[in-house]
Amino acid sequence: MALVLIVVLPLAGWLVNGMAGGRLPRPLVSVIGCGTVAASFVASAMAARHLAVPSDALTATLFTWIAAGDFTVSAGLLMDRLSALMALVVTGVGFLIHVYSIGYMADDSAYSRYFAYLNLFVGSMLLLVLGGNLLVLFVGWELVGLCSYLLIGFWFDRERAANAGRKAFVVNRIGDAGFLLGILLLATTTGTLQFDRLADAAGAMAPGLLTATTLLLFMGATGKSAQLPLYVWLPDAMEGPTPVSALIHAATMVTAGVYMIARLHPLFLRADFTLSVVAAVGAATAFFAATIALVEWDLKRVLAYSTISQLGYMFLAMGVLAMPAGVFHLTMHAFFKALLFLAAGSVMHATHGVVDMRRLGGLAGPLRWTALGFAIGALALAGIPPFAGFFSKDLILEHAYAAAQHGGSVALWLAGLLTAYVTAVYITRAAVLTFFAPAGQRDHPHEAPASMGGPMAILALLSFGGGWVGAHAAGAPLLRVLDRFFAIEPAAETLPGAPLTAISVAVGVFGIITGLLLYRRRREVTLGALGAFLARQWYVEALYDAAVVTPAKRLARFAADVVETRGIDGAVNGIAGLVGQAGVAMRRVQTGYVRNYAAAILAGTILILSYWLLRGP
Amino acid sequence: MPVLSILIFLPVAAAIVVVCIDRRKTDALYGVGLAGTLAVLALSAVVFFRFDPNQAALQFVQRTAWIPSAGVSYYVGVDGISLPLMMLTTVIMPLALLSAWGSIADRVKEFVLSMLVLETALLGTFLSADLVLFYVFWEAVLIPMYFIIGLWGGPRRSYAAIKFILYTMAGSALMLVAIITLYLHSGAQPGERTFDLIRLGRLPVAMPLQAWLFGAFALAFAIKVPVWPLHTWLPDAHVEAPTAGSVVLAAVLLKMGTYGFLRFLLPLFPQAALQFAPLLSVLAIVGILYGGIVSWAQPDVKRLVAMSSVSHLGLVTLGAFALTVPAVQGSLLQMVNHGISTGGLFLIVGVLYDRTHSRQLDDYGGVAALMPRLAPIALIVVLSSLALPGTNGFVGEFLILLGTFQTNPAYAALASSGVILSAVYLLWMYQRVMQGPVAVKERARMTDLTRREQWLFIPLIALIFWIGVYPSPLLRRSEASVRALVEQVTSHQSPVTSYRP
Amino acid sequence: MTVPISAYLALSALLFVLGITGVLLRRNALVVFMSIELMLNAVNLTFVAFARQLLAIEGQLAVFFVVLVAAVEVVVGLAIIIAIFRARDTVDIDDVDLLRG
Amino acid sequence: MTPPAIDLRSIIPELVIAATAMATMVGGLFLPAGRQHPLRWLAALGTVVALGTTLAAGSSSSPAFAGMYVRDTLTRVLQATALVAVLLAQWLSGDYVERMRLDIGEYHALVLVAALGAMLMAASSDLIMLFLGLETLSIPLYVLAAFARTDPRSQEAGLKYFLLGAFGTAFFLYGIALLFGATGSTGFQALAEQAHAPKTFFRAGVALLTIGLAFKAAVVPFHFWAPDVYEGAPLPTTAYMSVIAKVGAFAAFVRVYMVALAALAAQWSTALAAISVLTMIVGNVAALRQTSIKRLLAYSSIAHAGFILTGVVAGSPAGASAVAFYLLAYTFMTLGAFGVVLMLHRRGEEADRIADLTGLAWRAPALGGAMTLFMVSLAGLPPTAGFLAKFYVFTAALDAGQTGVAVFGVLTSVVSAYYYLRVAYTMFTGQPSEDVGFAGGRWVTAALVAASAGVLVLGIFPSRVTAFVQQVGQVLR
Repeated sequence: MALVLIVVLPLAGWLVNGMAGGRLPRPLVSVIGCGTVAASFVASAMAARHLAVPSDALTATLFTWIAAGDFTVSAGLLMDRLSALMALVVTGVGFLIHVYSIGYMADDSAYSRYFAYLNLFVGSMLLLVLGGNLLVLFVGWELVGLCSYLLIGFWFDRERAANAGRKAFVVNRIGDAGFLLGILLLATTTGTLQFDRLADAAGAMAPGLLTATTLLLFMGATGKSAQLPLYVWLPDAMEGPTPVSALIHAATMVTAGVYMIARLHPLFLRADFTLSVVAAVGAATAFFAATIALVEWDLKRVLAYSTISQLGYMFLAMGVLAMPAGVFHLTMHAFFKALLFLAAGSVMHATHGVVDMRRLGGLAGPLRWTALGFAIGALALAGIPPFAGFFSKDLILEHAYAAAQHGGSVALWLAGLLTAYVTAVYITRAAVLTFFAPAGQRDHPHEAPASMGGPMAILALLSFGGGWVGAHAAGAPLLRVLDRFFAIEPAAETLPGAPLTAISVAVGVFGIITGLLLYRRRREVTLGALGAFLARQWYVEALYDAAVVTPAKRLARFAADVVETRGIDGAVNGIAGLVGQAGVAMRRVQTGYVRNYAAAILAGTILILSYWLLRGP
Repeated sequence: MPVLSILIFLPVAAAIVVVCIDRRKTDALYGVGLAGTLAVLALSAVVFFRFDPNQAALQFVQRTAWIPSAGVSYYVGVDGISLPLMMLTTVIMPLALLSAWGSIADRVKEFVLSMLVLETALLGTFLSADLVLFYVFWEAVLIPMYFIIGLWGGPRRSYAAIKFILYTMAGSALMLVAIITLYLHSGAQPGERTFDLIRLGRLPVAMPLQAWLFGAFALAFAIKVPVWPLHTWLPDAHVEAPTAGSVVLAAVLLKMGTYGFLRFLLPLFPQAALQFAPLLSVLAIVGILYGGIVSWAQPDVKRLVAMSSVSHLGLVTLGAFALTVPAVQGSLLQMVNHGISTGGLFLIVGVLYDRTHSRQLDDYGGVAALMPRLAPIALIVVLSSLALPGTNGFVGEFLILLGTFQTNPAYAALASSGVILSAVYLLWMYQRVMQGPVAVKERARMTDLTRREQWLFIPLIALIFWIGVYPSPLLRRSEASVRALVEQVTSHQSPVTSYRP
Repeated sequence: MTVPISAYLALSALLFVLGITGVLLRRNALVVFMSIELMLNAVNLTFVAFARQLLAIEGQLAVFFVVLVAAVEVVVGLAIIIAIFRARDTVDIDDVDLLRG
Repeated sequence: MTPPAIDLRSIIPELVIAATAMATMVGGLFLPAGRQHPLRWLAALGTVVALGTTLAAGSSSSPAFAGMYVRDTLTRVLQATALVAVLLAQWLSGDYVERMRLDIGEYHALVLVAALGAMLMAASSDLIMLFLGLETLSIPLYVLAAFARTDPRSQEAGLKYFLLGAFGTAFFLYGIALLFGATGSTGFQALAEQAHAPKTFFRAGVALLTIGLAFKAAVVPFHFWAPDVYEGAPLPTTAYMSVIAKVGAFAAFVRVYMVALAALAAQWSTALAAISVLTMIVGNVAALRQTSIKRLLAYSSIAHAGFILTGVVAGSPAGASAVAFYLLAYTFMTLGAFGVVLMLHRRGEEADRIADLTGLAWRAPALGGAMTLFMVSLAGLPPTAGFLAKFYVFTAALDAGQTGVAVFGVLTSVVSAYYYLRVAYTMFTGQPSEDVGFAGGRWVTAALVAASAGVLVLGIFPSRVTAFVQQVGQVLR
């Protein structure tokens, strides 16, 4: 029952704020919004305490959801250590961001709607992570997509926001179509979608089918987690309120793809080809997105590309069998990227919405604490010890290296390393341009209120120490739990751990130095032709426009204007017209002259007479 | 008690009361009409709850001779296949009437009469188990609908109405020939012959003939659905029909076609059905994709929703001809779902049209800001239509795809791309109407939903979530009948010998 | 000398065709009507010829009725034609074409 | 040679009609022009009595009057249909005749005589009898067509009908003569016997006989007179002859082809099937673009002749029953439709343009409803008499293996829906013209109510009528 409560509490908040929020006083809306998530966090924590042994799992089956023929799927929940971790991250970070939002959204007229959506998101995300079978997960998966749509387009009167929301939904749908087919394939071949029966079912599947299934499922992940080739929606998603970017488009929802692979690891672990695809896509995305972040001027979009890039790391981890590392990085990334976004939000709050880094600068003074928070987040992102990102990223790179040793491609490791360098450069650039470069704007910016500062402080703390505590101190509690959960044979004994760590730290430091050198004085660093190329996102959007969007629109227009009206309907009307013309012709035959009629009678007579005379019995 | 007969003819009884009311008392006219349809709804709810889910055969059967000399009987009954459609009809009709109350103010008496007669014809269509009785009701639907479109419709109503009726009549004309042929094959002597659906279902018909008869029935149903490329009457009818007409047309009338697939086409001509299932499936898939693409390019909201019906019903058709239990169950459920969600979409368009008198997307924009109560309702209905999990649409769509996947993964894969398209055009529509800067010319007229209008949507939204979250009551009731149907059809996988009387 | 039945039949057929030709070619309503009378009388000849050959009374009986009916038709027909003549001063049937289409 | 037995009791209905016709005619001579009202009552009374005796009298399959006359179920059903038509026509047209200042006595007398002709055709079992019936039917109709003596259109209708009718009669007669020559008798019995091995004369005779009947039934290509005559004739005449001529002609079709020439069915069914298909196509297609309601209904009657012929083509007992049922249904729906038009006038003239109907349903909702019902029935849509009628004929045709005819039948029915529904639709839409007025009355109302009831009862509760009509088929066995 506790499991149900975890999911239902935020949904109750959604219902209350959604239905009656407009009539409630704002403080009450805030209390309902934050309180339900907090309660859910507490419930998750209490439930998680029951999971003493790695194989422990709490389940709750509510009712039979869909039953038709031999296929049955129930509305059931499942909490094991993986989902418990996710639930805690979702509710924990979620709670902080809810609190942050009280301050951030204080002036918005649609305050209650905002909190309703946010609560709906938390509830849906919890459904996603706690779903007891793939279909319930899919429900959550789609519902968070909906929330993403709603919150990106929260200020729907802005055309750009509405467009961005729609784009997010549609691009995600493309991935989801694959996901759905994967589910169908799985359901058809194994007859079950229950997570607790998946391991057995996976063993019985033919390798080809398994590869197909996992590839299709991964297609869903590329949509939701903004990987190549479906990443395009996430940068635009920055049209939404910044806390939303922090919660949904950095900390939680976009990691759903990673979670899904972790959740279905019994399947993916048996599908080597899929894993190599996952790793390759992850590495490629990581590098690709990082390079774009290098030239992006919009602070939030820098962070968005950074998120895409970091998600790429996580998929790389999944692909090279470093699933514990991947989930660990997921958790750490949730902390520091949320922090970065909240800091960016604080900047926007202070500057009344300016995000163009060309117009920012010199904020380190007035926004001291924000700058500090951003710096911590940036260092964590750059992978500088002892910040959180260091531990997780380093672990991934180690595994990538190890995979190369075991017959994998060394390119994965190199890409990861290169990305680490680029990451350090762009985040340094962002920090410098925003906080240290000569000021572009003088409007007495002021520090955010406590409701915003508090959550940032907590996240800063986590970004600072979370990695060390989770992976190192006191027997690395978090990482150990994950290691046991995935029960993957450790391949680390051959790893030259220390040298690798040294290299990756060096790369990070080198990147920061590069960033400082490049951007400390000058604002405009174009990077020449390469810069232009990157600024156009490697022409990916242009390619999509030219190859998919425009032709599709043309096709639609052609189908509607030519095929439909002139072709199909034209044929229908044409037939009707012909019959009508025949009617006109027959009127003309009816001349009105008796002698013509008599002639017709005679003609008929001759015909009938000849019939009777010629066709004798 | 002949419950089903009372159910079928109760609207006509209400219509007789309506005839006696002074035509100027519009509220009384609507009131009686609404009361009549609500009474039907209550009665159908009784049937729904007393329906035995474990029984595949017809229940609440009533059977008497009607025209003995021609072998025609009055034979009605309800099973798991007709039950959902009966419920759909009885739920939609009061809503349709309610939607008109306030927007149709002239010639109210005739309008209410048409709607009531229409309901009787629709219920009769879904509950008949005698082919002639079925055909009578089937054709009887056309006349009231013709007038609803033709008299209370838009500027091109005359064209749309005549196109609607001629197109659908053209399809069903050959069905009549096929029905009679089937009857003539059911026995050597007039006395032995029958129009009884159940008995005809056991009648083996030799192959070339069976294929022809299949074709005749299929044509009638395919036009009604409408299956691509026989759909062009639909956008015109929808665009021109008044809101209530569009709602009934989309929600219920189109289901007559898909219902016909399940009720008549499959059991009567199983071998031909197996043989032609690929053809119909391919047409269905073309419809899914084509309908989606064309919807996207529509500047007219109603035309957009109408074309989306082509797409959605393609999916229903695909499910019907997948011939697996989940697919057929899903198909049946999706008929209900489409009724709810597309009915809802048309109600929304109607609410907007009442205020702006425009159906052009260009005349809208930013409505959400002006009508904050309508916006979330519209969103929920849109989401239901694009089959978001948690709403009714998903359950049906998933079952159809699952069942189709079991027999032909390629079909399922193609059909699931319709999932993408529906998001494209529906969200496009939602954005153009609801979002963006306020572009409506006369802001003052964009008052939010009235209490009456809210009551249009409350039942629909309740159903959207109810079926989305807990579809068992529906699925359980249809399971036995669907299973029997699928088994009956698939048992003919091998050819059987021809029938000699 | 007996004239063979075929001669009567041929003659009556010839008369009948002549009548048809008259109906088709003449424009005066009266002449058209007389052509029809010619056809009727051709039929009468056939009847009589057959009656004579078959020694059956029905032939003569038929002729009797045909003559009767023809007389009635004359009455009706002339009345109509005269009415038209009064109204239009012509009995050319090609001028009678108000009704068509 | 014994004189033929004269059994007057078997022809009581005919006698009643004949007597009534003479009484009204004579009455018309003596009563002054403004006071001929009682004649309507007289005519109606006579018709009702005749109808009652027709239904009450039993059937007998043995011919009377030296084999010229037979009073079997077919006779009774078709005579009843004819009398129903007469009754409705009387009620419908009475007011019109008075309004247009036509001669009431004469009018009713002519109507009754024509009915007598149709009744005799239905009862004939001899070619001479058939010929007499045909002429008794036709000649009054010629007069009725030209009944509006001063109206040039009515004159033209009369002339065309008369000339072409007489022309057709000549062929018909020639056919009788040849058949007589081939069989040595004019009785149907002899025809039936010879039909097994038809000589050339016989075959030619059958062919020519067909012309006369086809002309009367107005089937293609012998239909050209119908639209012109229907349009030109006064409305009551048009209404009446559209029905009564059909009853007579199809009675003859059933008698001659289905009964007498049953042995030749394989041959004539092909020929009639072709005519039937052609007629359905031409009638329905030509009606599409008409602007005059009379003309539209004329083409409609042509089309229906094609549908009815489908039943004949079947050549089976079921086909004969179907023809009988169709004629009854056709009577109700066609007379009903004409009745509605009859109630209207445009500044004292006939309101015969479809456009004249514009918006009238809102001035008289019941009239609009009735017209819709008739149009729906004519289009063959359920739940009306027209649907069941088509259902029966197509069933019979399909049972006889005439699939093509049935397919053309249903498809052309769809075409017909276009123009029928356009008429109904016109009544419900637009602003009614100021020029168009109503001239209702109790008689017309009664007729319309009766016709509507007939259309609905035959469509919804047909079992008693069908049971009766089904016996018609026994004539064929």
